[in-house]
Amino acid sequence: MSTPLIQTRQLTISFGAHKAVNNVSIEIEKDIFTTIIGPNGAGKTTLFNLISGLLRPTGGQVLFKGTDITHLSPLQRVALGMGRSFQLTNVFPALTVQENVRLALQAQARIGYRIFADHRKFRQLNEKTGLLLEQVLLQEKKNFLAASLTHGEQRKLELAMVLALDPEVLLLDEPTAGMALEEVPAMFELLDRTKKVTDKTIVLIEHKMDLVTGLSDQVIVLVNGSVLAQGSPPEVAANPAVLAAYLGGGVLSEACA
Amino acid sequence: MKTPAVIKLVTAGAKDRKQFVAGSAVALIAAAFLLMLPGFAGHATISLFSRIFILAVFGMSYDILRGFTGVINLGHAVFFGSGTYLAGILFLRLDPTPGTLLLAVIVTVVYCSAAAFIMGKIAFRGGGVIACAMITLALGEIVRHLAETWRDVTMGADGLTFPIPYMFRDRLLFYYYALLFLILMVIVLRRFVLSPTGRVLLAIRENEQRAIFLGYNTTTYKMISLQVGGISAGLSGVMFALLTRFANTELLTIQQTLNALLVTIVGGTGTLYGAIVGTAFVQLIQHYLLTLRDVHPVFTRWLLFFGSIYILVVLYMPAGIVGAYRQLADLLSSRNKKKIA
Amino acid sequence: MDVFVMLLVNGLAEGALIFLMAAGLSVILGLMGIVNFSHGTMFLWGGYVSVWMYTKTGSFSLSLLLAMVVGFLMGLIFERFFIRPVYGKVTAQILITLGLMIVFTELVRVLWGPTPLAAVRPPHLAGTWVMGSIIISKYRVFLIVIGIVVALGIHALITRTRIGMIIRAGVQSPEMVQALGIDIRRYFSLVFAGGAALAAVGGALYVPLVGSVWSGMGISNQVLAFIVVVIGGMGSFIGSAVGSIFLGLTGALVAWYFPPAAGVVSVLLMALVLAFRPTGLFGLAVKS
Amino acid sequence: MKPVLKLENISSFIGPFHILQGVSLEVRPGEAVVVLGRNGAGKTTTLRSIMGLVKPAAGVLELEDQSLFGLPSHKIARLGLGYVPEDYGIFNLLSVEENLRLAAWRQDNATKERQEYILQLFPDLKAAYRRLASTLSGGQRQMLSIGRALLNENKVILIDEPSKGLAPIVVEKVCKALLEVKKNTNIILVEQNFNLACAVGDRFYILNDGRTVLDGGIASLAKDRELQKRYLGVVA
Repeated sequence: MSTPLIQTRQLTISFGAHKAVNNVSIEIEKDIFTTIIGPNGAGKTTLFNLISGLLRPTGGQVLFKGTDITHLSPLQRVALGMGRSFQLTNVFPALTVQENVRLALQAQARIGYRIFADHRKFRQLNEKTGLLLEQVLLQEKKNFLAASLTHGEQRKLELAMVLALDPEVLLLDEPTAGMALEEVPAMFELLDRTKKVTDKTIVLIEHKMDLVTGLSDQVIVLVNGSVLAQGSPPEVAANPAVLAAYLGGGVLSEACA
Repeated sequence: MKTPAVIKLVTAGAKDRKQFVAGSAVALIAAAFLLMLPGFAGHATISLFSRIFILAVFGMSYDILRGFTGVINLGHAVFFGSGTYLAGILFLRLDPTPGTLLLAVIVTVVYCSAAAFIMGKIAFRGGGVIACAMITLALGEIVRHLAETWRDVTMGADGLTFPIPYMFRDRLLFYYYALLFLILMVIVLRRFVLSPTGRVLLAIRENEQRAIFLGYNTTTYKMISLQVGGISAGLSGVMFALLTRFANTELLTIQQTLNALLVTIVGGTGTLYGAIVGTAFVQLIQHYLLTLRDVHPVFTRWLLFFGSIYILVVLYMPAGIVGAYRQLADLLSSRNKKKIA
Repeated sequence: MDVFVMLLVNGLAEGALIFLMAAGLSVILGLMGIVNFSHGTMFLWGGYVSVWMYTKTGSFSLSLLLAMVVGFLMGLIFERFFIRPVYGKVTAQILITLGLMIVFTELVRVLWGPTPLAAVRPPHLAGTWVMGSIIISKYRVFLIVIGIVVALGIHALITRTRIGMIIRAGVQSPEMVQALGIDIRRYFSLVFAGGAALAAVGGALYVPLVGSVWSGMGISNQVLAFIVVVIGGMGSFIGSAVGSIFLGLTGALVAWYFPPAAGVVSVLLMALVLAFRPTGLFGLAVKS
Repeated sequence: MKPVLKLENISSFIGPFHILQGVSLEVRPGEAVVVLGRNGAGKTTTLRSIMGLVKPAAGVLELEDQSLFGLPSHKIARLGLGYVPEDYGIFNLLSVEENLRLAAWRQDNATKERQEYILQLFPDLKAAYRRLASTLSGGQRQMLSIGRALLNENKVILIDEPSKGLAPIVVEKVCKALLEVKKNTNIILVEQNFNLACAVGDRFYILNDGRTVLDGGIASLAKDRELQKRYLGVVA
C-alpha cells in the first residue's frame, strides 16, 4: 500500500479542560475525495487548523506523504502543496475579485519578489485568472470589490483562490456555509467537476451529509473531537450511532420528547 | 459600511482609460506649472516648493509602509534624519564636492538598508500593529538619544551646519534638482507599488493571515517594504541636507515621523500621490501660520495647529484629500451612469 | 556591597516611577485594546502642574493631589471626546493619541515656556541617610514605598472590588460584560482616567528626582513605559510590575558600570526578550 | 396575543458584509421558539442583533412596547434580555461565584433567592463555587452561562447552540435545565441538535441566507422529514 497523502496519528489538542480534538488518527489517500462531517462543535475546523498548521497540537503527529510535518509553519505546509479555504469567508475585501485570484496565482508562479516589473505585464497570469473565474462562474464580477460580493459568491472566490494555488490537496472548510440553499447544488457541481478535471485530492468539511454523498469516496464522522465512524457514504449513513449523534442521542429523545 | 473609494481605485489600477487620461492631463498641467513657477515666483516661494518636493518623497516613503503595507512605523524619522546627518557629516569632514554627495548617497543607502533590516527584525516579531508601533517608537527614540549624546560628530542639540557642493548652492537650480528628484522617486515608487511585490503588500494590508495561506512569507515582504520605505526616506533626507545645509536632532524625533504620517493622512493613504498633495497642503499652511507670528505670538507654536488639524483629519476625513476627491468623483460618475440607465 | 545597595535603591526607585506609567498603559491596553500614545503627555502635565503648585503653595502633597486631579480629568476628556469615536479602529486610535500628544506637549510650551523649569525636593524628603559607607537618598526610598503602595493598591482593586471584577472580565470580553447589563464604557473611561492619573502622579514624583521639568520628558519616559509593556507582555499587570523593576535595575547597573550604553540598554533588553519570547515575559494574547 | 419580542425585517451588516437581509420572528408570552438553519444562515447574528452586539441597520426590533433598535447592549440587557452565547461567554479570570455576582445588577433578596435556585438547579456549580472558571469543563460552563442568564428577572433568554460540542449525557442535563427554565421565561433557542430543539421549542423559524424563510409549530416540523433533511443537516 502506498503511503497516504495526509495522515494524523493520535492527534490531540486541548484548550484548558476541553479536548477539542481527541486522539484522532485518520488517513487520506491520494485522489480520494474525503468528507469530514459532524455536528457543530465536533472539532472539524480545529482538525483542519491542526492539519494546515494554524494550531499546534498538544499531542500526536501530522504526516504529509509520510513525513512528519507537525512542527512546520502554515507557510511551509503551503509550500509542500496544501491549500486551504476558511469557514468564515477570508478574502482580501478591498481588492477586486480579479486581484484576489491573481494574487493566489502569483504566489503559485513565485514572482512575488520581482520588485520593478509591472504586475499587469504577466499576461499568462491574467489569462489564467480569467479561466479560473470562469470555472467558478464569477467572470462577470471580476472588477467588483471582494467585499461587495454576496456570501455565495465569496465562497466561490475562495475556491478559485485555493484552486489557483494548484495544491496537491485541497482542504475546504464548509465551502457552502452561509450560501443560500439554492446556490449549494451549483457549488457541489463545481467541486465535482474540479475533482474530475483536476485530479486533486479534496478534503471537505460539511455539516450536512446528504449533500455530499454523491461526491465523496470516503466519509469521516467526527463527534466530540473523536472519530465516530469512517467508511463509504452508504456505510456511514447506515450507522445508527451516526444518526443518533446528529439527532442528539436516543436517550435524550426519550427523556425529553 | 462602505469600503473607502481610495482603496477601490488604487487597486483597480489605471486600467480605466478615461481615468488614466484625466490623470495624465493633471500631471502634465502640474508639471508645466511647476516648471514655469520660478519665472514669476520669489525666492521664498521657490525654496518653499523645493522643500515641498523633498518632503513629499519622505511622505511617499511613509505611504509605502502605512498606506500599502498597513504597518505603522513610528521610528521612520531615523531614515530621514540619518540621511541628512550622514550627508552633512561627510560634507563637513571631506570636501563638499559632487563626489562626496555620491558617497553620501551610497552610505545613506547602505545605512538605511541595515537600519531597516534591524528595525524589521525586532518590530515584525509577532504582536501586530500595536507592538510594531511601540517598538519602532522606542527604536527611533534610541537613535535620537544616541545622536544627542554623540556630540563629537553630531554637535548634539546645537545642530550641525555644513557646506554643500557648489553646484547645489543656487536656489533656482536646486529647485529643478528637487523637482527632478520628486519625479524620479514618483516613477520608481509607482513602479514598485504596481509590481508583483507591491501587490503582495496590499494583500498583507488587507488580510495578512490569508496572504500567509497563499504561500507568501509576509514577514519577508514587510521587510522589503521597510527597505524601500527606509531607503527612499534616507534619500529625501540627503536632499533635505542640500536644501537646509543644517541638521539637528529635531530631524530624528517622533515629531518628524508624525510630519510624514500627517501628510499621508491629509493627502490620503494608499494613494502615493496623496503624500504630495498632503505635503503641499501642510507646508503651505505652516508657512502661512508662521507669517501670522506678528499678529499673535501663539502662532510661533504652530505645532498646536498642526496637531489639531491632524486630530480633526483622523476623526472626520479619514480618506484624506485625494480620497475625498475620489469618493466625490465616484459618486458623480455613478450618478451619471444611473441617469444613462 | 555598599555600591550594590546603592544601585539597588536607585534601580528600584527608577522602576517604581516607570511602573506608575506602565501599569496604566498595560491595563488600558489589556482592557480596551488601546495603546495610549498620549500617556506620556499626562506624565508631562503631572510634572508641570505639580511644579506650578509647589511654587505657589509650597505643599508637596497638594502638588501631587493637583497632578492626580489634572491627570484624571485629562484622561476623562481624552477618552470621551477622542478615543470613543474610534473604538475598535486600532490604527485610528494610535493616530489620535499621537495627535493629542503633539497638541498637549505644545500647550505646555505655550503655558510655561519652552525652557526647562527647576524643581526641588520637599525639605522633609530631601537629603540622605548615611549608614557607614552606604548613602541612601531619602527621596528614592520614598519613591520605592510609593511604588509598593500603588502596586498593592492596584492589585487589591483588581482582585477584591467589583470594578476589578469588571476589569478582569472585560479584558477577556468587553462585549459579554455589556451583554450582562453593565455599561462597560463607563469603566473604560474610569480605567483610562485612572491610568492617566497614575501617569500624572508619576510625572509629579519624577520631577523632584531629576531637579527640573521640561517639555521633552513625556516622550522619553513614555518610551521606557512602552518597553516595559513589551517586555512584560502586553496587557499583563504583573508583567508591567516585573518589567519595571527589571528595567529599573538594569538601567541603574549599566549606568554605573558602563555609562555609554545607558541610552540603549533598555532597547537591547527589549530586543533580547522579544528574540526569545515574542509575546513578552508574561504574554497575554492582545486583542485584534 | 401580543408578542413579547418582535423582529420585523431586521437587516444587519458585519463589516462590509450584509449578513441579515430580512429576519422576522416573534416570541409570544410563555413560548420557546427555535431558530434553525444551516451554518452561516445568520442565526447567531440574529441573536447578536437582538442584544445590540451587532447594530442592526434597518427593521423593527421591539421588546413589549419598547423599541430596542439602536440601544446600547447594556440597556437592552437591563430591559430584560439574557444572553447565553455560543462559546458560553464565561470569564476565565473570575471564579464561578464572581461570574454570578458580576451578572447580578441588583443585590436584593429576590436575586439571592434566584441564585439559590440556580445552584439547586445546577449542583455542579455549587461544588465548583469558589473555583476559577477556567478550570470548568464545557458542560459546567454551559450551566454557568445559563445560570447567569437566570439571575435577573429576564423576559426572554437567548441561547445559542447550547448542545454544541457537548457529550450526549451533558446535553441531556442541559435539556432538562432548559425545560425548567421554560416554565418561567421565554426562550429563543438556536439549535442544530434536532431532538433538543423539538423537546424545548414550541414553534420554529428557519433562516436561509440571512432571511426568515419558514415558520410553524414544532410538531409539524417533527413530522416533516423532507424539511428536516433540507434545512437541518439530519442524515437521511
